[in-house]
Formats: sequence, C-alpha cells, structure tokens
Amino acid sequence: MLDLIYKYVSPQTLAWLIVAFPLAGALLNGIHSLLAGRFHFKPSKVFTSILGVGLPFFSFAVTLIIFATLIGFPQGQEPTMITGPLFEWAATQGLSITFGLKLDQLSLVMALIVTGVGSLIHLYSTGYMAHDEGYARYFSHLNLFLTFMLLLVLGDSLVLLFVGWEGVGLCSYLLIGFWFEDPYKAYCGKKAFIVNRIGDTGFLLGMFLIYTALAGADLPAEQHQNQFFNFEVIRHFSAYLLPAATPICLLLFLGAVGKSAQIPLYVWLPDAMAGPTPVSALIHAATMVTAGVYMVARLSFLYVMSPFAMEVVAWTGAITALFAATIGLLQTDIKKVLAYSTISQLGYMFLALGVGAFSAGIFHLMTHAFFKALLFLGAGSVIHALGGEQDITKMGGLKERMPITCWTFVIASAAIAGIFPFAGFFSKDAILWHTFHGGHISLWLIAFLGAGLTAFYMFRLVGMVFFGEPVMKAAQWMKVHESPPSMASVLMILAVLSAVGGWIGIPYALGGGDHLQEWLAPVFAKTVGVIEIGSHATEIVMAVLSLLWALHFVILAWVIYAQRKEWPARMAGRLRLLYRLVFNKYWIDEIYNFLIVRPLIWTSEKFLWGIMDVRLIDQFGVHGTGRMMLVWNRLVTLMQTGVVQQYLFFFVVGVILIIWGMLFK
Amino acid sequence: MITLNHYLILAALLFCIGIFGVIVRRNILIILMSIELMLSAVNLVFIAFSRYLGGLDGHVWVFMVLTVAAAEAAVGLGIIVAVFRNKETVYVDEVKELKG
Amino acid sequence: MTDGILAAVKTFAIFFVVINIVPVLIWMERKVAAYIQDRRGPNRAAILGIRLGGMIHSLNDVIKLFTKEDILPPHVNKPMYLAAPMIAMFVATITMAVIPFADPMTIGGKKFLLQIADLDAGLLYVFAVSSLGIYGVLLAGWAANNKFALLGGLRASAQMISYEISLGLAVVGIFLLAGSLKLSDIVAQQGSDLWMWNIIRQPVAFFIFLAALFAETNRLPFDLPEGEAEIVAGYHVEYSSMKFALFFMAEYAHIIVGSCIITTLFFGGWHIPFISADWMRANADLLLKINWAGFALVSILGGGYIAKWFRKGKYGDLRDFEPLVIGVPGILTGVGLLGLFVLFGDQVHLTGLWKGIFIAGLQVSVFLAKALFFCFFFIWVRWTLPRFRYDQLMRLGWKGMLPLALVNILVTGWVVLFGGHHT
Amino acid sequence: MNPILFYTFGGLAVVTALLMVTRQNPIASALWLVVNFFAFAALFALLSAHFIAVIQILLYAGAIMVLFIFVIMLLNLREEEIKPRQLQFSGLLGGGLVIYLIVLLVLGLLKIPAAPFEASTEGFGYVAPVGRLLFTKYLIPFELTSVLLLVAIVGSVVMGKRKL
Repeated sequence: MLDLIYKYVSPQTLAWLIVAFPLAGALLNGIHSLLAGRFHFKPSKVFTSILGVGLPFFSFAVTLIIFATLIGFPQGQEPTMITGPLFEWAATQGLSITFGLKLDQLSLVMALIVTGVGSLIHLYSTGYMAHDEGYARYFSHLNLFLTFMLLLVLGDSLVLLFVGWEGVGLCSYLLIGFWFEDPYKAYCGKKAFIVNRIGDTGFLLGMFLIYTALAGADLPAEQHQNQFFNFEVIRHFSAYLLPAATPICLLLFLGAVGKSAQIPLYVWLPDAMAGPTPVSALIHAATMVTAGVYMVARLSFLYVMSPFAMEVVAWTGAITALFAATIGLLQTDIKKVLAYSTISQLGYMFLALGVGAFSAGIFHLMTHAFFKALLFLGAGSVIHALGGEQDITKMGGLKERMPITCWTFVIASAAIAGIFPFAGFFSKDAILWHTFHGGHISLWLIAFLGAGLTAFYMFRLVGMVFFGEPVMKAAQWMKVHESPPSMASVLMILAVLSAVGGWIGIPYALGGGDHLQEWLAPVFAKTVGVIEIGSHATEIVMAVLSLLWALHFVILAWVIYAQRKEWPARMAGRLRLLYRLVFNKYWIDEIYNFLIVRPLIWTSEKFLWGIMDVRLIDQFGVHGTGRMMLVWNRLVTLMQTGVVQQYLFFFVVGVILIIWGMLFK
Repeated sequence: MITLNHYLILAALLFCIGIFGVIVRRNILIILMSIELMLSAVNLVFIAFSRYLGGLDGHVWVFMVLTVAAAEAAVGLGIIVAVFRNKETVYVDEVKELKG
Repeated sequence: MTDGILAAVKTFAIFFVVINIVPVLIWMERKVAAYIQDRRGPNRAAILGIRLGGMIHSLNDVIKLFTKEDILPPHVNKPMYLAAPMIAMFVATITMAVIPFADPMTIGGKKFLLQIADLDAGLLYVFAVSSLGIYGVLLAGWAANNKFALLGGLRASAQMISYEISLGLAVVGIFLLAGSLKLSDIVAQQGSDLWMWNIIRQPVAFFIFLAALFAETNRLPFDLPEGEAEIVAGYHVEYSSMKFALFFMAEYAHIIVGSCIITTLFFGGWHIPFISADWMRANADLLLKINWAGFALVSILGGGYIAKWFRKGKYGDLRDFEPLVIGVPGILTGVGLLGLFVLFGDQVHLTGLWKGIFIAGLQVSVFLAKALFFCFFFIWVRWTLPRFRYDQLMRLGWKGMLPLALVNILVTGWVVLFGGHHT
Repeated sequence: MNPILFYTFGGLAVVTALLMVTRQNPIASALWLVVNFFAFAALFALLSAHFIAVIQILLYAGAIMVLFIFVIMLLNLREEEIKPRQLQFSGLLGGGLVIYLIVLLVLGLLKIPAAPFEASTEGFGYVAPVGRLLFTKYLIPFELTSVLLLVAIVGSVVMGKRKL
C-alpha cells in the first residue's frame, strides 16, 4: 500500500500536502465567502462543507500515511523525516531562514492530534453551524487555523513555529469574535489577542537571545549555514546556549504561558468561550492552547540545561492546575467550567514538562485533546439542544432527552477525572508518578489535590446537567432533542478515543508497554534524574491511591449535585467569604483591570495621546514638516525665475568654481 | 605639429562660444543652435580622443550624440512652433510661465 | 603633390564635362519636347547657316544670359540673394566627385582612379551633398523677399526633406547587397553580369529611387517649387541673367548627376553587359578594330544620310548647304579611317598606357551612354506626365514610397540573411 | 596632421561660431552655423573620421539646419530687436563670465603635456568598423537610440498638432 503511494509521490511532497490541503480549503472558502459578499449571493453550503471538511480529512489521511511510514522504520534508525527546505524565505548577511518541515515523532503525534481531532470537529461543525450566516467564513477561518497549527507543529525552525504561533493567534481572535456584531464577543477576541501579545513579547525576546548567543559565537559556517533558528542547528549548538539558557527558557516560557493560558496570563481563555463551541473545542481546548506545551517539549534540550527554568515551569503548572480547578468548582456556565478545567489540565502538562517527564506531558496532551474535545462538543450539543442556554443551574435530567450526549459526556468526564481504564487515568497517573518519583513531593501534593478537585467539579457538572430532576418548564423541556447524526457520530468516535486512547501509554508497572514513551523518547533530552523502571510496586500503589482519591470525589460530587441539591447553598452560606472569593474567580480580572488596564488607558489617553501625539508629534512633526516645506518653498521659488539663461549662468559659475578648484588647489 | 591639446582647446573655445550664445541671446532658435554648436564641440573632443587612443568607441558615441541632437532639434522646434502659436514670440524673456 | 595636381585635373575635367553637357541637355529638352508635342522645335539660330539641329540655340542662350543686365532688386537680402544660386550650382556639381566613371587604370604600377575621390562613405556623401541642395532653393526663396518665391522655397524644402528619406531608404537594400557604401564597391559587386545588376535585383528600390530623384531635382511631375501656373516661377522669380542661368544650369546638372548615380547604383556603372573588364583587357586589339571599323562605317553612312538632304533652293541662302557641310566631312573621315584600318589594322597592338586609356575611354563612353539615356528619360517624363497636387505629393512620399522602401529593406535583409549573400 | 589645414578650418569654425551667436538675423545665424558645421566636418576628416564627417554634414547641415531654417521661415522671423537695458547688462555679465571660463579652460589645457597623435591605421574611421562596433559592443545603446527617436517622433507630432 505504502509502496504503491510512494511510487507516485515522494514522502516530502506528502509532507507538504499536509499543510497545503487546509490552506487550499481556507483560500477557496475565503474567496467563496468574499465573492458571496461582493456579489450578493448566498454561499453554497454544499461546496463549503465538502471543501471545508474534506480537505482536513485528506490532510489527516496523509498524516496517517506518513505516520505509517515512520512506524515502519527499522529498529535503531531514528524515524525522522525532515523535508528539504521548500525555499529560502529570508536571507540576510548573518541570517538565513528557510521554509522547511520537520516530521519527527513529536511533531507527527501533534499533527495526528491536530488533523484527527480537527477533522472531527470540522465534521461536527457542519451540524452545529448549519444555520449560521457566516458558514463559509467560519470554515475558511477554521481551515486557516488548521494550516497555521500544522505549520506550528511541523515547522523546522523557531521562526516557522512562530509564524504558526501568531497565525493560530490570529485565527483564535477571528473565531472568538466570530459573531462580532456582539460587542462583548468582539471584546473577548480582542482580550485574547492582547494577552497573547504579552506572552509573544517574551517569545520574541527569547528568539533574539538565541540568535545573539549563536550568531555571536563564531560557529563553523558550513554546519549552520546561518540558519540559526533551525531546530537542528539550535540543538547541535545548544552547548553555546548554556550561559543564556535560563533567560532564554524563561522568556520562551512566557510565550508559552500566554498561549497556553497559565498563571498569570490565563485570563483570556475563559473569555474565549464567546466563540462558537466547536471553536472552543478545537482551539481553546484540544490544539492551540497546547502549542506552549509543544514548544517547551520541542525545546526540551534547552530546558534541561536550566534547572531553574524547569522549576519555574513545574511550579507554574502545578499552581495553575490547582488554582483553576478551585475556580472551576463554583462556575455555573457550562463552558466556563470546561475552560477552567482546560487551564487546569494544561497546568498538569506543564508540571510534567517541568519535572522532566516530557513524554508524559505529551501523552496527557493527547488524551486531553480527545476528552476535552469531547466535553466541549458534548457541551455544544447541550447548548445546541437548549437553544443557546449555557447556565447549568437551569439544566438537569437531560439524560432522558439526549442519551448519546449524556453517556459520551460521562465517559469523557471519567477520563478527565482519571477513572480506570479511561484515557485520562493513564496520562494523569504518569504525570503524578513522575512528579512523585522525581522527588517533587510538594508539587505532587498540589497536583494530587488538584486531581481530586478535577474529579469533583467534572461530576458536579455531569450531575447538574444530565442527572437529577429537570428544572426547566415543560414546554421547553419538550423541545430538547438529541443532536443530528453529524454531531452525534463525532461524539461517539471521540468517546471511543477517550476510552481507549490512553492504552498506548500503559506503563510497564501495569503490564503495558509504554509505547508512546518509547516512541517519543529519542526526541527528548534526558533529564538529570532519569526515571528508572523497577519500583513497580510503588507505582501500582500510587495509581490505586489516585484512582481511589478520584473516585471518592466523583461519588461526593454525584451525591451532592445529583441527590442533595440543597447542600451547596448551605455550604456557601457557611463559608461566605471563601465562596465569594472563589465564585468571583479571586477577582483576578478586576485586579488586572485596576493595576494594569486602567493605568495603561489613562497614560495612553492623557499622556501619549494628549501630550505626545497632539502636542509634540502633530505640532512639530506633522504640521512642522509642512511649515518647514512652506518656508523652504518660498526660498527655493526665488531661484526659479523661469529664465533658462539664468540657470545656465549659475551652471557656468559652478563649472568655473570646479575648474578653479582643479587648477589652483 | 598639431597635438591633441590643440583640438581640445579648439573644442573648449567652440563650446564656450556656444555657452555664450545660450546665455546672451534671447531668440530661442539661436539658443537651440548654440546648443547644437556645443554638442558639436563635444563631438570634436570625442573624435580627437578616439584618434589619439586609436579606438573607434568615440565614433560610436558621436553617433549617439548626433542621434540625440536630431531628436532634440525635432522636439525643440516642435515646442518652439507651439509656443509661437500661443504667444506670438520666440524670445525667452517673454516666456516665463515656469516662474516659481 | 602629384596627387593634388591629379585631383585638380580630374576635378576640372569632370566639371568641364558636366558644364558642357548642360547645353546639350537643354537642346535635347527642347527637341524632345517638340517631337513629343508633334512640332519641330528650335531651328532658327544658325552660324553661317549651320544650325546643328537647333543646337546653336543653346549657344545663343548662353551668350544672351552672359550679356544680359545683372539686376539686383532693391528689396532683397543681398548676401543671401547672391549666395543662393552659387550654392545651388556648387552643390549640384560636387556630387560628381565620388562617381566612378571607369575601372581604375594602372599606370606604371600605380593605381589611377577615374574618379575624384573614392570615399569609404561615398553613398553617404552623395546624400549629404544632395541634402544640401535645399539651401540654394530655400535661400533664394527667402532672400528674394517675394511671397511667391518664399512659397516656392518652402514647398521645395518640404518636398526635398520628405523625398530625401525615401531616396536614402531605397538604396539601403543596395548597400545591404554590396556590403559597402563605397560606390566603386557597389559597381564592382554588380559586375558585368546583367543578372547581378541592381535594376534586376532591386527593382522596387529602383522605382522608389527614380521617383524620389525626380522630386529632388524639382522636375516634373514634382516641380511644385517652380510651378509657373501657381506661383509664377517659384523660388527664382526674382532672378535674372547669369544668376538665373546658374539655377537653370543647376537643374540640368542635377539631372546629369542623378543619371550618373542611377547608372552607378542600378545599371552596373561602366560595365558592359556580359563583357567583363578582364576580357576587354585581354582582347583590347579586337575591340579597337571593331570600334575603328564600326566608327568608320557609321561615319560614312551617317554622312551620306545627312548629305542626301541637300536640295538646292530650299531656303535660297546659306542654310541650303548645311547638309553638305556636315555630311561630306563625315563621309571623308569615314573613308579615311577605313583606309587607315585596311592599311595598318593588323599592325596595331595596344600596350601599356594606350591600352589602359583605350579601355577607360570605352568604359567612360558606356557610362556616359547610360547616363545620357537617363537624361533623356528625365526629359521624356517631364513632357509626358502632369504635375502633382501638393497634398498628393506628400501622400505619395510619406504614405506610399516610405513604407514601400521600408518593406523593401526588410525583404532584402531577409534575403541577405537567409540567402547567404553575406559579404 | 597638416597644421595649415587645422588652423584654417579651426579658425573658420571659431569665426563662424562667433558670427553665428552675434548675428541679429536668425537666418544669417543659421547659415553661419551651417558653414561652421562644414568646418567641423573638415576637422573630423583631418582626424581620419570620414564617416563621422559625412554624417555631420548629412545630419546637421542637411537635416537639422534645414529644419531650423524652415521653422524660421515659417515663423517669418525678422531681425532681433535690440534688448531692453537690463538684459544688455546681463548679457554683458554673461559674456564676461564666458570669457573668464575660456581663459580658465585654456589655461588648464595648456598645463597638460602635449600629446601628439600617432599615425592612424588603414581603415580607421571607416563605416564598416564603426558599424561593427555599433552592432556588437554598443548594441543596446544603439537600439535604445531607436526608442529615443521614436519618442522624439511622437513628441514632435503631438506638439505639432493643433488639436489632438
């Protein structure tokens, strides 16, 4: 089969096709949409759907082919395929940037997640967005997002990664503000964009630092050919980065913090829920937000050089995990709960990276993509069914009306809560085990607590939405219906993935082969405290412990929110202050508003605009230039008499002066 | 014996006479003729150097200059006729439309 | 130094020939005009009853113009008024400088050109000089301070500028074929093979050139500068006596020059068809004998023919004896030559200088014969075709002949490029 | 390099140039310029540039100057009237300036060591070598002149038209 394919196309071409397919979709749909707007016709839904869904699926298929190819590599030979640079993108004296792809184990896993989950969500969107005005525009943006995301994960240089990084940021902005007629939603898009920019500043500075460190080091030119941002080059010369490793890693991590919504830059993610739900599922849960994780994993060889940076990553992740989990406990908006859950889970991934368990982080990234996408899509299904209702206090008992959604949602919740044998159990357990085993007991404690809270708030959600008695009026209740097949089928596929997706990473202790770990290992740098395989007993004990801990919270949540609905109110009354603190998300947004946003606006308006711009630049710069021109003009017009002979006269005077200079110097 | 310097001085003289014509005369036709004279003086330098150096490149450039002179005369006379049609004069001091 | 003297002699000789052909041409014009118009033409002026078919009339004209009062009108611009006819005549004759009349003779191992100057850019020289011809007309028209003259001058300059372009472009094909601008090269390239003559190889160029030449000489059908029905006499309306004569001579000199150029460019110059110069040199004696005998026979027969016209009492005065005066010496000369030929014909062997002179003389005669035919052609056309209107003239020049000449260049270029005629 | 010929034609060129710029009558100016061009042609011929000499006559004397005279006649220009006073002053100033320029130039050129000519080679300045150079080394400038001429043709036609 593979031989047949490679008879006609080279692997390199195939690799490019992965990116090219969604790009083609984006362009075609975009043009379609633009033409429709220009010439006032209704964009064809069939055309848009076939292109918008078909091309990502093609992309997925191509990724699978390449994956199969790489799997088939003989033992010992590193299954890496770097496609040759397509073209030189920018070249200066000391820097050359080529446009090339790098397909190795890590990027391929990412590409599979992106195209696989992405394609499913595209399919789902055909149902969810069926009645929307901007159908073609939506798919154009979504395809464009896929393009950039693939570029991000497949790019062979930091610059290309950054292109994808910014590109997905742009698409995120476009899609959050997809319904831009609503000022709040447009505001949310803006907020996401600006907060991300803060992180990107750090990212850029980190890149510059890498360049200065490498370009200033007088390296053999034939080995790097000025491609200082190429991953291979950076890796090859990483020793030269040692002195600057800590600032570089921290700055790059700032970018990751922004993109992956970690403390303190997580504030945009909950607001990003303003976009269509499939967008939340794809971008703000499954793919884009994991870009930071991918970046840190990709540059693992850099991070291991700076233990301090690793500490920072780990602690940031752990605190975010717990902090977001506590906020998630009391949220009443179904998507907000999931948003905070996403932040929390991303925290776990960073924790894994921070303690050096890179493959565990990627493993969790993968399982998380499955179940979080499923959760969001399930939530979308519910919202769709309820006609846009998002408040979980007004739901309940939906199990009766939409069984498929309900049970897939339960599977996903079990997965995220870490219930055996669903996907999340293995990945989360791997993180916890590596944290514990790496000697980070305090981190482990925080993560362990967070894991319990995760189980609690997830089943609180399940309980409040799908179980118990319905609270809505009968008329409305009768309208609730199961989602169309296009959506339901996606839910089921993802449910299967959430259930079994973790099995490729079953550790040796539990009788598995830890395939993912094996597969990814060559990509990552070895951390200082190498994990030995051997203490299987401890590992099993830990796993059982965390399972019991999660189950305990599941049951607790179940009891409280499905059976004893009066308990939460009573608890809130008793812990009034704490309740208000958590319910209002620790007033973080307000604090930011007070400390940063308002001073910034004040300075901009009063000083930068009122004084700098109007007084200085306008008066001296803009108008001043004009006035200077007028003055000069008057002087110069004196010379333009219109009498050619005078011009020649002056010309001759000049010639005489020159000859004078030559004769009598 | 006649040397290159003789030719150069002769060309300089003729060129300056051309300049004199351009500066002093009011009749635009004569100004144009003076310019042709200047061009010819330059041609003389070209030819003299070409002869001195033994190459024919100077001849080629004279050829180019002649082409330019012909084009200049055609366009210049066209302008003069047009100006005369509008202003009934060929004196440059009476045509000052381009005054700043 | 000898070169200088030789050049001066040649210049003088050629000028002399041209000046002396002019009266002949004038006579020819009158006679041809007369016969075309079915009348006798001039036949009154006579010296001792000898009229030479009216040729004495031309002599009369010359004397008249020389002795006429030289009027200088008061309203003219004097220097230019005087300069104009000189320029006209000067320009008309100096073109002859580059025309090769015969094969170069070799005298004592030294080459002797029957041509004043064999310029490398000979053809360009011809055009350069002919383009100067405008000055005479233009200045005459302007200096006369007469509106008819000015109109004539303006017409002349516009016409000459317009047709000069066609004139120049027509011959581009010729020097593409010859690969040279030297007139002697062009003649040599045509050779004595009739099929190599440019009249065969460049017929289009020939007709364009011919028409443009008519315009350049201001002859009918392009004589608008002096169209007497419209602007009296055009540019020379204010001229009289010898100054007028100069214009008059310049016109005929132009015709001669033009005929010489046509002969050179299109009709193989001094070549005799199918008889190459080498063959002539090898068989000089035979040619001499043929010529000798032929000339003798022609003299006898011609003299006899003319003498037969004698009839006593036709006029009742000296004119009655004119045929005898011409005819009898002709017969006697012929008989004498024949006798000499019979006596010494076998013993004559041309060698060295004499041979060269004989061959050159033969070639010059051939050249002149061809040229005179074209002079006749000019006159023939003049009395056959009507005058163009001014707009027709311009349309023909710019829209007819110019594009045709360009197409001719293009086609010739292709043929030269692909036909392997590279030189 | 005959000194007599050089001084004859050089002197002729200078004198006719001076006459050209000082004549009141534009036709006289033009005619003196024609004579001047003949002197130039003779100087070119002295420098063995026969082709250029002929071209000089053909183009300048035969075409350009005819155009000038034609235009002068067309506009029916008469003698130039005497200039206003301030223009006379500026003319004087310009004349002085030019004379000074001449003095400077001649002084400068006299400083240069004399550079005698060598004997010219056979065929120097003939049409064929110049043409060969035109179509090989200077092909692009040569072709560009055709564009220049086209522009000039279009320009003069446009200006010559009363109404487009």
